[in-house]
Amino acid sequence: MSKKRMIHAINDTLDSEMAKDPSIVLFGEDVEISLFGDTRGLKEKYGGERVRNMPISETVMTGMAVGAAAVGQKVICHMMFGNFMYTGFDSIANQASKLRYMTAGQISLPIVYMGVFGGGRSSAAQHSDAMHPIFMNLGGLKVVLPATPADAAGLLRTAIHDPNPVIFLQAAGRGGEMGEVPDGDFAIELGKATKVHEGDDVTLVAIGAMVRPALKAAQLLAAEGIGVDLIDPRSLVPLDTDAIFRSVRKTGRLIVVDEARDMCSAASHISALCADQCFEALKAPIRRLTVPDVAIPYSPTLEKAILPNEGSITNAVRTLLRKKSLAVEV
Amino acid sequence: MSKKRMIHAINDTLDSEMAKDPSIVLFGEDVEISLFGDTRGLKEKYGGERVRNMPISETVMTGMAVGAAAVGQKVICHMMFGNFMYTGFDSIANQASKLRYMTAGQISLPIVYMGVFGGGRSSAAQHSDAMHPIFMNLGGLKVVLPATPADAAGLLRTAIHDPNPVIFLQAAGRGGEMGEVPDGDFAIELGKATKVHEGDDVTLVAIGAMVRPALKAAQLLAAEGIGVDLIDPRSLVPLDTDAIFRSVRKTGRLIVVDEARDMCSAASHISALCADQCFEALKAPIRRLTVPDVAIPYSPTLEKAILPNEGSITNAVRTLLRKKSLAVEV
Amino acid sequence: MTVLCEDTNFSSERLLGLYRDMLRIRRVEERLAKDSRAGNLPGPVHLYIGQEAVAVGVCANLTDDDWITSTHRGHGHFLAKGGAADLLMAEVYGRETGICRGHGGSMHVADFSKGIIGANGIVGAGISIATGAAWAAQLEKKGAVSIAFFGDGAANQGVLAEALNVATLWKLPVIFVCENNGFSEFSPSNTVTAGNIVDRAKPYGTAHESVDGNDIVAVAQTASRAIRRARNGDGPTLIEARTYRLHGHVEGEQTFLGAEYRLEQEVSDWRDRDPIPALASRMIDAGQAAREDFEHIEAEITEEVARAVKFAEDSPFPDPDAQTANFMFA
Amino acid sequence: MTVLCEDTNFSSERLLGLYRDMLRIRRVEERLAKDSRAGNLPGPVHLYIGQEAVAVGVCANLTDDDWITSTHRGHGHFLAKGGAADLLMAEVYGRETGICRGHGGSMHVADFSKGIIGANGIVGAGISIATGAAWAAQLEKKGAVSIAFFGDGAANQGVLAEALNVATLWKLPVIFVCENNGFSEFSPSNTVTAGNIVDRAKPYGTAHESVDGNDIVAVAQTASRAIRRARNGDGPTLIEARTYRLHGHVEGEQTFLGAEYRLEQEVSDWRDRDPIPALASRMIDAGQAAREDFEHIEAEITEEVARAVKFAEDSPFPDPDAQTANFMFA
Ligand SMILES: Cc1ncc(C[n+]2csc(CCOP(=O)(O)OP(=O)(O)O)c2C)c(N)n1
Ligand SMILES: Cc1ncc(C[n+]2csc(CCOP(=O)(O)OP(=O)(O)O)c2C)c(N)n1
Ligand SMILES: [Mg+2]
Ligand SMILES: [Mg+2]
Repeated sequence: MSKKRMIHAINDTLDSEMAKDPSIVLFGEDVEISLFGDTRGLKEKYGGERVRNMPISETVMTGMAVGAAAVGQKVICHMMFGNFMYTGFDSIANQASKLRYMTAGQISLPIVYMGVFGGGRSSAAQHSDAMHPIFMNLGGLKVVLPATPADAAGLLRTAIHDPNPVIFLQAAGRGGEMGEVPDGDFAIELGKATKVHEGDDVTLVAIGAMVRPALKAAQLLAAEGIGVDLIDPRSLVPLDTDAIFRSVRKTGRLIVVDEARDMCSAASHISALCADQCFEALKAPIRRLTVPDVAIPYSPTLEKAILPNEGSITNAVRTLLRKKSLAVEV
Repeated sequence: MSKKRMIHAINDTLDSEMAKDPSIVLFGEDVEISLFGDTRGLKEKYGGERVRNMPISETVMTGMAVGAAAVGQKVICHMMFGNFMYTGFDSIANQASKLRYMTAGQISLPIVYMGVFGGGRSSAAQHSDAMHPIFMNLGGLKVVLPATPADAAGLLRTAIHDPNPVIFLQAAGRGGEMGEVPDGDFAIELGKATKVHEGDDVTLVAIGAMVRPALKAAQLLAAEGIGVDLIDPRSLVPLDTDAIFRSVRKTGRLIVVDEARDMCSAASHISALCADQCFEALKAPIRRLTVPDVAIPYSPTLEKAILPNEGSITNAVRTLLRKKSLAVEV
Repeated sequence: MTVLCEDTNFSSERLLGLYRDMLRIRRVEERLAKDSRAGNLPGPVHLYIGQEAVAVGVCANLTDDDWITSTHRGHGHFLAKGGAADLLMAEVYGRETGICRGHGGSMHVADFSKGIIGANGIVGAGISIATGAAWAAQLEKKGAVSIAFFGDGAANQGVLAEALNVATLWKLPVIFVCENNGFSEFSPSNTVTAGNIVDRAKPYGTAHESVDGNDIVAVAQTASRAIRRARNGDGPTLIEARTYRLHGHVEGEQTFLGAEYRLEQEVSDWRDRDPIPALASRMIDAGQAAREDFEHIEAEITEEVARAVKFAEDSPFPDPDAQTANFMFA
Repeated sequence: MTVLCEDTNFSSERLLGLYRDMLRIRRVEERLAKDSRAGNLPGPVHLYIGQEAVAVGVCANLTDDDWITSTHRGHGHFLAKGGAADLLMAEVYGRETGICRGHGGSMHVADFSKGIIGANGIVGAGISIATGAAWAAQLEKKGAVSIAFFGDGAANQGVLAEALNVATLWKLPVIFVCENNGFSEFSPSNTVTAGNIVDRAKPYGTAHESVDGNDIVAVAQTASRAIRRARNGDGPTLIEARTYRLHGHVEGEQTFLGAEYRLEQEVSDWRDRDPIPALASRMIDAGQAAREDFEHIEAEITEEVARAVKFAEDSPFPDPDAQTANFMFA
């Protein structure tokens, strides 16, 4: 175990995997000097053919990842901010997500599209989207959102060797966060949730950057005698529905905390799954804590107000549990 | 009233609006000759400056729509197939959906991005996506999916004059379908659902091309004594939650039929809304009939099998109603 | 009596081989045209008839270790690169025995075992994919090259500019082969394409050549020079091959287009320049072949096509129960 | 004693005006640099310091009826086009009184009343938006033009090629102004940009000029020619202005970048060519102004900036309760 920032956990993982597997290549804008630090030092170690700065050309970039992966490389395509995945969207949406299926499995496509996502730092509308629901809906893409340095390392290691395209989204607010990371080459299977806090009264499913405030809320509520079962799915595709259903069947109550805009969010989908599969266990309405359906504003007062946080999470839990009668709210 | 195909209803609406309002302009690839027929004859009437063929350049095209609309035109940007909206995605996702909000409402952006969507005609993976959930999640975009020629005409008329960007998706399988269309300039407000079939046992919400098989299913089930309340929301943003909630509170049962892939679909979101807001009225799990999370296959046997249809809808209703005990299914 | 071509690479035998390869494409597609008219094909087909010299001339310089990406008009590239006629035919018929087991269809035929990354329904998409495959080839240092076939319409996608820039900077072994057939769907090139496409290489300092795309020997020689440069590490080339499609953009277009978009005279002028009879006459004139040689080839191809059709017709449609989601993830 | 410029458009008075406009940008941004260091700014800022002659030289030819689109480095364009310093300052401070009421921030400052469509966080996005605005200008026939400012890095976005093609074909009144400051983020231009950017106009037959971007008179003259052509209906121009940013890519980069990416010598050479003192010396040498003229301007600007800062500091942060979703739809 050693304590490191998430960004360093990612850097170390890229380094150790590239050292072992010469078919891993990495490219993106300024990956050599590295804006965030996650790819720093790799060019010096693995050379300019395997670690390459791209021109600002997201359209060709995402497609090059498809081409290189289709013919045998393991490709890490660093998109910097998740919003720039929109700029290079075609090859993710029309190619990467479909090529294996269209060709009846002739190929695998080991690509990791990396990017930073989410709000919280006044990066404003075009650098702050939480775009995981869009990628979930495309089919054929795995979607991974680590919440801790250890998960970032373990999930990224798996993602790199996964034979399918993986969208790997690191929360903007989490890169600098410290956490214990196991030493050595530890990997975490995709599709395995973790139970972050144990409790019997309500299930909280929190995604990515939302795990930390959800945990704080759970701890606070524990002191009030409210037991929160807090689940971090860690990957949304594949999704550990077993873990979620088990918890909801135990508690009978579900709140999903998701930094995405509300409409067709991961929170919507997890709610829908439980409204279908856990119906008879439900004691209360299923709630979503998400972001309103607007662009992310710049000013800290505005941004803070639209992102779920410890306060809004504890409130939502208290409100749900206070409901004596299940009167309809509109 | 006159009977026409949906594609002609669209063509007539474009024609009558362009005749009245000189600020309406229309562009896209081959809109002059018109692949589908929906823009045919408009160049001859309104001239080559207002109706313009674009080069195959979706990236600049979607952004040109933003620029022209931001400075005062009402822009109809014909994207041909919805999948090509992915090709020009950046300006829809990072610009059109955000520009008004980012500038604190300095401008309106009257754009209609039109395209054909969905499967059913062996157009294969890259011409058959149902991408409305992606646009719903972006925020700042209205999303409209007419199911009949009359709705296509009435909703398009409203969409053209809406001061916001609207994604107008016409189901691939529906363009050639006949229906009665009121004469004259009739408009349908966005966000108003229609009740397509009345019943007390189960609510079906069906979207776009799914309305027709859902109606057939409802009629069949009526003969068996099962009352289906069938709702076509017509627009997904804004969504007529009132109509949906009212129905679900009446029937206590909900199935959402959506041609989108399942994860983070409109079906997910509508399910989630009802699991939250109609909880105490629910008598049964909320079900989704959607498309599996794969690319749309070419071969008719494969494609038919993954799209919801009359048979799968009636089955789903029967199964839901047969459930005496609400035993958990996994 | 002079030989047709002084280049000693072009023996009679080789030229007859090229003839055969062109004729195979022609006869397969004529059959598909007939099938399309008869309503035997599940989806749309875009035929390559008239352009055969480009695919065959370029692919004559390639091995199975080289890569190609193709377009919506992709049967010709598939066959020229060594794809099997029966597997193609079965795919376009939507059968289980098709090269993509019916999942891809006409616009997605791919055979990775032959270096065929595949046809593509997204105009311009193959450009970035081929560029990525070229990066992989460069990393593998086995002298493989990658070819992007695309149309004059596709040249207006910004991805071409991005690819020329990065491929030139990185000296990637990729050849961009633009098949300028005078039309971008239904738009004459000069209405949507400014300047000469071949000149688009110049600002990047990319090697470029323009060639008569109906002269198979000229195409093969031009491609050979470009491929030699690429294999030697001297970087990419843009080739513009001027040619013509003798059929429409898509089979059956006459039934739904309101107007003619090309002159009969133009079509018949180009029919006079049909690359297949042109090669035969030139060989006969040069004494490099006799009429019987061509009759012999015709007979062989007729049989091959008949076998392919029978193979396809006798094959079952894919069984959806066995297939759905099979190829979603590796 | 010779006048600085024989062009009679450049009276002393006008030149002093240009000086003042450049100095305003400089002093506002120096203040923002200080604020950034002090941690007073909510989000990142990309400063224009050193490039002022480009924005001011181009905008000197424009009225409020003309349109500009800008970049992440957009304060200079905003101020040069007539945006108010206090509204800019308040926006970057995230205040309610900012030009976008705190919703946009540094990367999204826009003032439609002044023809400023806005800064943009997506590299290259302004190119298509300006092209669309030019289409609107052409339709309105009032002689308005549209300017897209963008960087050398942005020139590698395919959208530039798409825009050059369509703007040339349609003879749109748009001027593409590439500010080549030698860096694409942290990458020296020659490592990511093949050839000369100005040459990228040639294949389309687009007018093009290259200019010393630190010579305000040269910039103004070059822009004037291009704008005249555009107003006359003679179509677009690509201008490449060679310049340098004297600050980093983003303020504070030293604290998180692992390495230096440019030479001290290079920075100091360019500091010697600072466009602001350069204009002053030239005017003094030519006897067109006296030192006191500049001191006077300095004093005025100092006061204007102080007022702007006070305005911003005294303004409240936006009240989230009053704002959320306010600007989602018109
Ligand atoms: C991104 C995208 N935009 C539009 C289309 C529709 N489309 C299919 S083929 C075609 C014309 C292509 O022209 P060109 O590249 O010259 O190829 P050709 O058909 O002439 O072989 C168009 C517009 C598409 N398939 N993909
Ligand atoms: C689509 C997109 N890709 C990447 C970025 C990250 N980014 C911001 S500025 C920048 C460099 C831009 O270089 P240039 O266009 O030369 O402008 P300059 O910063 O030199 O003014 C990059 C890569 C972005 N904002 N948008
Ligand atoms: Mg063509
Ligand atoms: Mg630059």
